[in-house]
Amino acid sequence: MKLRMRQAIARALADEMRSDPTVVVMGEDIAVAEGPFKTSEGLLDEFGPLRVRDTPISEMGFCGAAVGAAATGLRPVVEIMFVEFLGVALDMVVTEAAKLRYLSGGSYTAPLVVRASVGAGLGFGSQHSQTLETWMYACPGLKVVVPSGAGTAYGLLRAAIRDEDPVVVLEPRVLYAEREEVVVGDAGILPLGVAGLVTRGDDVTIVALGQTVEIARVAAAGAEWSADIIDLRTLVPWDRERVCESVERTGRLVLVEESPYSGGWGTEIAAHVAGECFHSLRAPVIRFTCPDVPVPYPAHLERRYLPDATDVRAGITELISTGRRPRPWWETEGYAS
Amino acid sequence: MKLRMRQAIARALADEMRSDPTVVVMGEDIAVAEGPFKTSEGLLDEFGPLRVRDTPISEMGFCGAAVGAAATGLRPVVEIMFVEFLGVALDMVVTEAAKLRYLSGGSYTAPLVVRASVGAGLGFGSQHSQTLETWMYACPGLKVVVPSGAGTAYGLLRAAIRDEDPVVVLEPRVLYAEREEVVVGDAGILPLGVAGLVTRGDDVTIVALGQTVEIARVAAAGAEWSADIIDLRTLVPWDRERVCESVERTGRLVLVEESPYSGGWGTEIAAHVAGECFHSLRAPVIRFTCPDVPVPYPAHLERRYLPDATDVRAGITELISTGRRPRPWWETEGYAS
Amino acid sequence: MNVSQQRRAALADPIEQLDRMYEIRIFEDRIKELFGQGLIHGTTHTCQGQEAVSIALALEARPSDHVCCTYRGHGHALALGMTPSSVMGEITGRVSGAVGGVGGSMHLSDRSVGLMPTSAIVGAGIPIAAGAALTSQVLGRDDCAIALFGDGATNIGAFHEGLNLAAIWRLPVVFVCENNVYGEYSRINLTTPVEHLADRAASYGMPAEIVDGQVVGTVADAMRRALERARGGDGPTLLECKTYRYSGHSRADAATYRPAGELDTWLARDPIELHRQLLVREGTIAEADADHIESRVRARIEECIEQTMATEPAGVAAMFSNVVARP
Amino acid sequence: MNVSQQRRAALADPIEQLDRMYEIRIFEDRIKELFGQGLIHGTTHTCQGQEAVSIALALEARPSDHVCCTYRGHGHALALGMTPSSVMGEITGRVSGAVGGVGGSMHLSDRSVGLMPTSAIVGAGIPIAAGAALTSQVLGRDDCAIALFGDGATNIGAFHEGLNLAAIWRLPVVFVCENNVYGEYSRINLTTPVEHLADRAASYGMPAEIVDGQVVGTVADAMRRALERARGGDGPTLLECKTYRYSGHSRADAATYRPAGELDTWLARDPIELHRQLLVREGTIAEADADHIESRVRARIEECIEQTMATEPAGVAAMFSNVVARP
Ligand SMILES: Cc1ncc(C[n+]2csc(CCOP(=O)(O)OP(=O)(O)O)c2C)c(N)n1
Ligand SMILES: Cc1ncc(C[n+]2csc(CCOP(=O)(O)OP(=O)(O)O)c2C)c(N)n1
Ligand SMILES: [Mg+2]
Ligand SMILES: [Mg+2]
Repeated sequence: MKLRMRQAIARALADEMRSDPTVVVMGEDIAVAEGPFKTSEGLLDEFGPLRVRDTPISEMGFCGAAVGAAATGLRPVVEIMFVEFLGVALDMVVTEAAKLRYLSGGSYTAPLVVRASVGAGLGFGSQHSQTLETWMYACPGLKVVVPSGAGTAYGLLRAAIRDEDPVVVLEPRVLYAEREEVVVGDAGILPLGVAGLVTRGDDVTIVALGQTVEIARVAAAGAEWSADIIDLRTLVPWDRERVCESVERTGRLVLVEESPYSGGWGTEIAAHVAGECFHSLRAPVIRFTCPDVPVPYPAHLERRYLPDATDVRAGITELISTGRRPRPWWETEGYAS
Repeated sequence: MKLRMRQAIARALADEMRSDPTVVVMGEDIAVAEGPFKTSEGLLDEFGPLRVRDTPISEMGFCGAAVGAAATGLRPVVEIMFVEFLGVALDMVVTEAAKLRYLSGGSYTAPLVVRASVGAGLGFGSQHSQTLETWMYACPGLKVVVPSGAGTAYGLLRAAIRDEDPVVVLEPRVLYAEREEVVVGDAGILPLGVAGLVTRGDDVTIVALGQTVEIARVAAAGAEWSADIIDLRTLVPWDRERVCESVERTGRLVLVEESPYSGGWGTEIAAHVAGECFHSLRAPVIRFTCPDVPVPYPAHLERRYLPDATDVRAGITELISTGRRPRPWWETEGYAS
Repeated sequence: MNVSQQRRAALADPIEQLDRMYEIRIFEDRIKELFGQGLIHGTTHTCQGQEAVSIALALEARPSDHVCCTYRGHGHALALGMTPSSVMGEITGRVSGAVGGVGGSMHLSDRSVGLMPTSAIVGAGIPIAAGAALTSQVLGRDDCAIALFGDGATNIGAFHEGLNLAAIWRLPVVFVCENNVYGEYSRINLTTPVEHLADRAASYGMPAEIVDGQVVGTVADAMRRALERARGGDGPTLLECKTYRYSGHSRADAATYRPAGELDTWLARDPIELHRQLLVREGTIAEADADHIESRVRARIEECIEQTMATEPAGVAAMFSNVVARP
Repeated sequence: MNVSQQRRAALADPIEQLDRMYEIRIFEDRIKELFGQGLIHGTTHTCQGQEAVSIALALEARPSDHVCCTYRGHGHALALGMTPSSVMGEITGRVSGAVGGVGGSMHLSDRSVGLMPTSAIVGAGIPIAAGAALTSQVLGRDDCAIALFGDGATNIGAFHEGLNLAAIWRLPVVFVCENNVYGEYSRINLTTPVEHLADRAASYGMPAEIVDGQVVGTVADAMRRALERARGGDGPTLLECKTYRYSGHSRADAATYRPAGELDTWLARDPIELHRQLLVREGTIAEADADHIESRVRARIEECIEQTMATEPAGVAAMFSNVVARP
């Protein structure tokens, strides 16, 4: 059926809550108000206040509660309205949940899901528009997934809830209202750690995530080159087999990221490929990212801030024809960053 | 003069406090007790309780206070005993301090320093032994430096305190007691963003940071190859010129990191070099890292967890002779990770 | 004195106070409309109904005091002295904006009147204000810091840590909680097990007052007492101003969750009406003057909107400015 | 019943209680010595002087209740039923350790008696315990959760958020603050502006008690009342147990910061002595029996040390186990 991403999320939560009475959801205004982004529509009515809970403004408190609940028999799904708010609760995710299994010899586990909205494009400004994937990087024990639309949002969230370990789901906020065909039911569940192949091609491997998958698609449509476009879906652990297999075929790796150039999520993929697939690489690895600045507020600057399909297409054409890495727009236009 | 790293840090704090009355230091047990790691020895006696402050156990509280103080005329240096504790205060560093200049059109700034001890090797266990550099990654506005001994600890800390923007100083805990010759006084100040060249060689560029600089040095000593060993010193923004210049000469890049393989700090350097210096690279980029597991507690396992000089030497020899990336020990020994 | 400082000084005149209350009310109403009409991008949080606290704040704080506000900061900004055009310029991403147009509605700042960068993170301003007070204590200045935050913010860790730190260090700071009954869509009683948030000061051995947030004079008196205590070296105070948010939480919120009649009860004690009646009763102004003031302000805001919409948007260069100090 | 559960059940016997108090005391003394002699790597935090709280906890909590403790957890672990060998095995990184030797002194856990993984992050266990209580509330179980934490932990945000959440949701949880006067090297009065931490419960409309933490029976009675309240659906309680930490904060700390005589004052009310005297006065045991118990325990601990030191260290495989579920 056709669903908006926010509806697909609500549906995934409902389907898991129906099949598993230990699944509970909590967060700020997710119950009575059905979520600031309407991602929990209908849940309170169907499952009641015991399992669908509005919390005080206490991210550390309810993320901590989720850890304790997960360790003792529930499968909590907490909503962090904007990923930045993990800045007041990160300890519970990275230092407690991710290490609970390890620090109990496996006798306790933390099957919890932290959902957080991420990204720019809606004019929320510097403190409400980042993606911050790297806060969850380098943290053995933790998984991170990023949907690219309603279908992956549904399938990955259901898999995340069923996972025996903590999973962070980073939901691109701009996609909540986007509609697409979704396979609901168990058939729609998508395995964690497995990337999706969006298009198949020969000249370049484009790895994208979340909101940038569409950018990659548009960039490749009708280009004079053809690309494997890989929707990474799971960032930790990412699908190394799929990406390496593709790069070995195409000889070129391009990343399209909604994160700053310095330290963005794509560095992990680029670094691994530069080591693992070095002998297959025919050209430098390029990353199309945002500039190294805080996210600006106005619509026209936000648009400039985000990676642009035209830039991506032109850059890849240049890469293939010259074998040289195209300079990012802020360098060619002379904006120090 | 010869100083232990902890003494060099105390000396750097004292020298800055002498030359600038707006410098204040605060943290848990840093005043009367002179710091859990004795990094503020003598400060309370010399500068008094107004400028040298013990705080309650409230990282969010005193990191926030540091932001407000920095914005209004002080240059606070806060101590985070173990970097993990930033997990309860990260918001103040990444979301407030790093964006204060941007969000005030430059009329307010946050010249504050956050010192945090990092790393494994002393048996503090999984929640007190990580390095967590990537929490500070992808954050325009924030700088991150990591000393590799008493000399760099002194020189970088003084520069960090003088910097007009927030700087996080990650101090490898195992080095606090290590002694080395230190140039004190203004001559000892080391510029941020400039890496140090430890040894000069032709076959490979080894980039190390903090506690791994010594590992690199030992690995290279008497090896059948010669290396440029670069002590990165500043992780954000790192010295791209120096590293790229070297790789263009040697054609090989090796990173020695105290962080997990997946998402460790070296991915940023490897990714940039794979794009920027691709045509100079003669061999795959290799990263000698820790395995993807939480830091284990016992001494013998901590030793195994950390990158090992013998592995590094053997790995580089293999890389140079075969042109192939050596497998990490946990793969060859069959430990899934 | 720059324009902001002049506007601040002018507040001493009761007529100017009423003018400024209308300014805030009409400004917020129009901003909300403009967003509603899709003429402004992004989100905004308006403060209709809470004008008395903003005016009292501006009356009692000195321009050299440090004020930490939130994403719901238009009213505080205007009261402290910022011009409607710099605030609206920021909300609309224009070069005329207070921070150059890259911040938006949630990020205002004007150092000349002590408005520190407003934060979009609930509670963040509380320890930050404590830190601004620390500067005064360390450097021996008599500036104070003032943090304004909402009822919902009293449930976040930063509130606890910030108040505790300020108390143990006896910092010259005043914590002003604008209890407007709701945190986003949640009524305070659903998230907070105590009726009076001022009671929480006891956990820090801190003096506190429950204040009628609808009356400028009452709020101002409480702030004066608290600021005197702070400047006198007697440490921080928590003020709970009971007030109400007429509008929804943000542009997206129609506030359908409010019990019937609640809004009307509060409208019956509208802070602007109360202040206007007082000035008339006192004979400071005549009814006619008051009407005149209101229409004068309305015209001013319309003009401001026109000018702002005609002002050029922030350029790409602004996006790359003020990230770090340029060598 | 496994060994831990048997040890837990055995506590019903007063003689066993005294035995276990000596066990904790002697275990901690010896651990400290072993670290001092460099025979153990890393750090440790011992709890000599706080034994009464641990024993009362084990007496009143059910094995099915969920207990969240801290890095200062050896005493709680032993009282709840864990064997000295599993605790010492963990502290020394042996295969016999409670979590396989990869956790160390700060990370103990035994699900069979309800000890959740102890946390090395101050305050973390407080909201985690609230979450464990949430499980009971949602699934309709009558298990309770109990969080133990120190005086210093009451200044961190997680304390505020955890207690507020538990109160507004009326969760079946008991918050036990062991006020041992110091947080690391700082005396509580230097970091906390209120004398009685129990007073902080008022911020959450939560009942609280100040408890003499030196007397097993007194602590047990308070815990029983709190647990009954929790199981009865009346929500959380905060208990402040006034006690004292004889040793320094950690192996590194000689505790030179303590005012002269303070330690002696507390030693005069040593919880083990008080319990021993009570049992003798009641005629439950004779002085001689008590002495015998003490030496019996001493021998047991020495044997435990010998065996532990002879046990093989955790292998490399342990480092790669339990990171995530294996498919
Ligand atoms: C740490 C954090 N959590 C959640 C939010 C989302 N949020 C923004 S405003 C708000 C409500 C705050 O309510 P209150 O403190 O009463 O202030 P008011 O909006 O009523 O002025 C929330 C939950 C946030 N900005 N920061
Ligand atoms: C968030 C955090 N901050 C600081 C520390 C370092 N630390 C460990 S124990 C401790 C003192 C805690 O004191 P208290 O709560 O009284 O417990 P006690 O050690 O006395 O049992 C501190 C500051 C920590 N582990 N976690
Ligand atoms: Mg409110
Ligand atoms: Mg204590």
